[in-house]
Amino acid sequence: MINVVGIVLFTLLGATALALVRVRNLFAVVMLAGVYSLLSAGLFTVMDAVDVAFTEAAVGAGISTVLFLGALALVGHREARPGHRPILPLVVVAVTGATLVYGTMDLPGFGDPANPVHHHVADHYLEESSREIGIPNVVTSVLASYRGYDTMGETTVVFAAAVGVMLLLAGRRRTPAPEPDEAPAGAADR
Amino acid sequence: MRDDFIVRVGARIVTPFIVTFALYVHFHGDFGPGGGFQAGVILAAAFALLALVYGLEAVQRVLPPWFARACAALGVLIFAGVGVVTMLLGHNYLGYNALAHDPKHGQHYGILLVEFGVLVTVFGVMTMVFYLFAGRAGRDE
Amino acid sequence: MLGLSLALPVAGAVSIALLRRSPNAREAASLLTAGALFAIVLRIYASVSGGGRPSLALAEPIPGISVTLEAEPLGVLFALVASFLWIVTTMYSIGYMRGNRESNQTRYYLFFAFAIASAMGVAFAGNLFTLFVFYELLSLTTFPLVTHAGTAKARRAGRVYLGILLTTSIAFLLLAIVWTYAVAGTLDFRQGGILAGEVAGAAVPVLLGLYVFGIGKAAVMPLHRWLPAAMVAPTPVSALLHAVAVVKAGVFAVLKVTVYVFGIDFLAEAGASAWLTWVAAATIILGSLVALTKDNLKARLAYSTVSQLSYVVLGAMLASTLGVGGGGAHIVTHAFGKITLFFCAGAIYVAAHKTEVSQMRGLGRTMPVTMAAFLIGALSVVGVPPLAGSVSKWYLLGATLDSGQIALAAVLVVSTLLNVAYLLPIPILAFLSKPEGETAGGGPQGGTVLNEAPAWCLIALSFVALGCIALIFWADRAFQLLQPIAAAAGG
Amino acid sequence: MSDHLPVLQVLAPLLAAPVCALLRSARAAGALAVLASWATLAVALALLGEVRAVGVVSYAIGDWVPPIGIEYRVDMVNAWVLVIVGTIASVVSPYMIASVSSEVERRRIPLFYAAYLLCLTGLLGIAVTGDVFNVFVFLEISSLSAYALIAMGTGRRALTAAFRYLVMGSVGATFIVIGIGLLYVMTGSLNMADLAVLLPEVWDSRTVKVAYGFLGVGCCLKLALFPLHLWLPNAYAFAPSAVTAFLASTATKVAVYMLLRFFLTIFGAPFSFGTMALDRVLLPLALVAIASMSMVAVLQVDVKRLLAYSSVAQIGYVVLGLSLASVTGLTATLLHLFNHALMKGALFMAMGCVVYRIGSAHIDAMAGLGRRMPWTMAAFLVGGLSLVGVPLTVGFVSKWYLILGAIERGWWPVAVVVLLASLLALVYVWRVVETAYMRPYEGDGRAVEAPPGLLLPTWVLAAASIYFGVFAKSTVATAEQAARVLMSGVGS
Repeated sequence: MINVVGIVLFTLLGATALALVRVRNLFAVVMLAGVYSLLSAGLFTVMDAVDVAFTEAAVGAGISTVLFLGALALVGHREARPGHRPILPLVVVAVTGATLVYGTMDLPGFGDPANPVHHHVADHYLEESSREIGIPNVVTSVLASYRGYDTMGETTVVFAAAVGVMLLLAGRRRTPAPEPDEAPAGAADR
Repeated sequence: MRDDFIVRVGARIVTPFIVTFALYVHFHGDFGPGGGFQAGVILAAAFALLALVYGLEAVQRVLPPWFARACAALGVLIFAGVGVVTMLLGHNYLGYNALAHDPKHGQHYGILLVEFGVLVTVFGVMTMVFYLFAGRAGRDE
Repeated sequence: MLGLSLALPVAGAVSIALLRRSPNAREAASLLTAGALFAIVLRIYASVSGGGRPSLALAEPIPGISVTLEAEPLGVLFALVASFLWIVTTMYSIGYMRGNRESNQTRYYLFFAFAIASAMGVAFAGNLFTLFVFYELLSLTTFPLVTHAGTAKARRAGRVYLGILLTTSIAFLLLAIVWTYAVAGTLDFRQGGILAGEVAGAAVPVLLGLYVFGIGKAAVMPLHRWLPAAMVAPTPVSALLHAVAVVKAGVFAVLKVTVYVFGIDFLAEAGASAWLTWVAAATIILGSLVALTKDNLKARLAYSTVSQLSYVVLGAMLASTLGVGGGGAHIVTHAFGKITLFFCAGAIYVAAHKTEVSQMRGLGRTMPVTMAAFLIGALSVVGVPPLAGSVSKWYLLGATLDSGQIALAAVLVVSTLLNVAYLLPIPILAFLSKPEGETAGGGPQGGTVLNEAPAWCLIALSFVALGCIALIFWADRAFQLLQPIAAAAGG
Repeated sequence: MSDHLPVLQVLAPLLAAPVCALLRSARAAGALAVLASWATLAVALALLGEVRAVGVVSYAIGDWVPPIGIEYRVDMVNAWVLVIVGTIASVVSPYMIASVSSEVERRRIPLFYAAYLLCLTGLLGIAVTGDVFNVFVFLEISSLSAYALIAMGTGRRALTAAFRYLVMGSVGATFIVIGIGLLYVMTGSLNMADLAVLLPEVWDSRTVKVAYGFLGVGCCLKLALFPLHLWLPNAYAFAPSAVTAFLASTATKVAVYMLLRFFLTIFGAPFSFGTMALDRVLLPLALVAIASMSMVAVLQVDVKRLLAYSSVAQIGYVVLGLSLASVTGLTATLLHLFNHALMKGALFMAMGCVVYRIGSAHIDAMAGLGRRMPWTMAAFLVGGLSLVGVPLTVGFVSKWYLILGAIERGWWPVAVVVLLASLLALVYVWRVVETAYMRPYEGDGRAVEAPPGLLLPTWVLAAASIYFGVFAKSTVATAEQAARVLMSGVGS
């Protein structure tokens, strides 16, 4: 049963990804991206990674879509046709994909209890978490305590992103005077 | 959208629930899926919804941009600050056991505090970024 | 002492920079430093000729490889020549630079002093690395001098100058040094060399070739182009390049590498230098032939230098006591001969603004002192006894015969004839033919006005001309000084 | 507090960054940035001292014993990298105060410092950690802030350059995280030392080899190894001067460190040079990078771009040292990380002085600056000579070990390529030097000596690139020890 759901979700995911690449209307792209996130969230749920699914849904399908729409309001709805044929990127993507597939062939089977991921440190987390930390959700105890420092790093990543956006957008007011964008671009850049 | 009665009322009704849900997600993180990150996003989404419906100015009167910016920075400081406190208490960085006599309590406080830091930052950042995009769009058109 | 020999010119340079507002004080400082430096080098000479080997470690940039100064006979000889000729060249410069109203005189004296400091470093280098460091510094500090004029032509010449010197030194010399270090584990100059037993077979001639061509300052063909190009420089700079420091540093480095890195015995055994003797021989002949075709006096002298330098290289490559001694002596004698010629060329330019050989008819009447000095210098370079040049040439000739290389001896003889052909016509033209513009049949015009160069120039050039004569008494001394190094090597 | 040195290393800039973002005053933010940078250097030096004294320093964050928790683990290698980053940060940050005021809008300056501090945090975090996922987290911090910093350059092209860097950088980061993920799947561990123990058991699996490839490509994108360098020239050319100087001297260096860590500590030299033939893969790339990028640099008319291409070529030297697969080669690599940071920092900062005064880095604009801005151009000359590898400069020292390493392996052509490329360096440096010193000044009198706030930091690096060229004993000794640690696998 789970396999069937998984296969359906994956198929939809693939179709959405292809559509994302093909569609030129950015509005549709944003919507499709939201769909993509939602589908991934579904997949994560199927894989029993509810925390990840939750985050994906909230961020990927939720706030990102709003922000994308905000950006669309600035840049318009249609993507300009790329000036060149994307042969090289296609080759790169194909090679990368093939390599990944090749690499996964030696992967331990999904959900196999003998996997290294389920032992080593994971054993410790599962067995000792309630004693050492005392909260039922092991995911939280890993994220906030065992590997809390990573979470702090991620918080800083989010903050860094905000600093970047603020630097770029804050206060760069457009003057009604003739745009210096096109005309002396070269001269201004020197 | 501002003039649409149904949307206005709808938003008004939904918002408290969203905020409550966010808080639930935050505090329930110890037991089920969720935590500061998701809560921050949901909280920010509440304000985004309000801004879409009632206009940016109205929301910014309640939640000024400088406040969002301050939140973004303060959250990081809260998180990192917890680590500094544990260090000052003689433990290693982020060694929550230092926060209380009973290690379990210490861990609990620590997790609560740092998750709060995450919430504050994520909420501040998301709101701030939304403000910036929305604000610019408003100016351009 | 050794440290002082480096510090003094640098201090001189600093005081020159500080005194830039007052030309007189600046030049006085320059002269004073030069004099003091010579005194110091004399004391080092005294200590070395007494068998001492003073040394001084300055720094150790890379573990196992240090910047170390050490005085040994060959180096002292070079230092003596360079520091003595610095005094004379400074005197000459004062006359020349003022007489020509050159701009940027402070920069000129400043870098001149730096160049001398570098030359001292080359002379007293205690190991290959130190030699390399100061060799490169010498290239860099002489660059502003070569391009002194600042014109497009000077810039081009500067590019050739620095281009060839740095290219060869980085591409060949540095490679050779690293190679040496990789096989020998040291870069120290040692009596008898450090490479014996460490390399063998075809690697030896290749490595030696890297050294000889890597030391571009020795101007072995086909890497000689920088020397004629650098002729755009003011004449005292040419003197510095040709006689005092630069090319001499080159051939000196070749000698040092031969003696202290390979060791004469090792080289002779390996027969690694045979092919290079022929390169040197070719340079000797070709340089002279090209000199014959040049009408521009300085260009002719430049090619003469190219040819003469290879005498020293030839001496080194013969890998015998006599060869090395003769090469060392030739550094000294050629320095005096060539500096005389250059001083004269400069004096002619300052006083009469003539640069071409064909313009010098009858110049002996208006500039008798200069042309007399030129004659002496020319004879010395040709090697006419009893002038200084004859001594070193004699040793070199002996060395070729000693090693049974009749053909090489023939090269030296032919070259001497060529020297005569391209040098002697100039004084002959100056003294025996009539000045331009004078009608062939016209009698003596009574008052031929003397038109000599500024006094400073005259003093300097007479001084070195006399040196060419006096040196005959000293040349043997130089050879004696060099005996121990070659002798200890068992040659 | 000395027990906490490893974490303090990151904490100083990390705490200062949000504070900067809260501040309104540009001056206060600048002062804080400088203080944090200096604190960074102080901690880095203390750490280096401690590593020298006691060997590996390990710090368990959150009191969780590794591999349960995240470990900070400092040995000779990263202590060295931390000192490099700290040195550059503490020199560039005062320079930033003087230069940024002319390039960035005043209201944005506190945020600018926040971004700078975040970038510093990220770089230090990558270098200090002993946990592979933590590497990725801090890589993100440094990358995001670096994109923003580059976009702050004047002119629209800074934006496109930053965007391009963002795309390529994100691809690189994704590759790295895929690699990390695969390693985790195969071993169940994220701790580097732990991984080094666990990996030999699964060396034969395709997954590990693919992980190796992904990590390698990801790192090479970040360190701009030819032909993955395309983002770099424009990013360096259009970023604000201080940012260019900072990133050119630190970001690629840390990426190289990351590569060394992944390949030599986690996978180990036997696997890298044996099974994966890393040396044979990297050698041609390094040689082509050195030769072709030096040639491209010769053709540039914008001096900042020229220096940027030269940086790509210099990265070739660094990678070449690695591909020599010997202690000598790695010594050269590690030395060059430091030495190149010094000289390229000095060069970019000197160019920053020029841009500050005349608003252009075009080579024709340099005419006559040798007289108009003597100190600036003298610093450029020093840095340039070092780039060429003239003896008694730092450039010579690293080149020496590189050539020695090549000869030790009997790779003569490699030695020759290195030497010939130095000549190309001579050509492109000398073009600028000659223009500055030999051509007359033609400008409108704006070109006067740069203010001391810019000049002093520039000269600190210029002087350092001579000092450590003359007294290279300590740097060589440190680099050599670090190289031994790398060759022997996990430091002990």
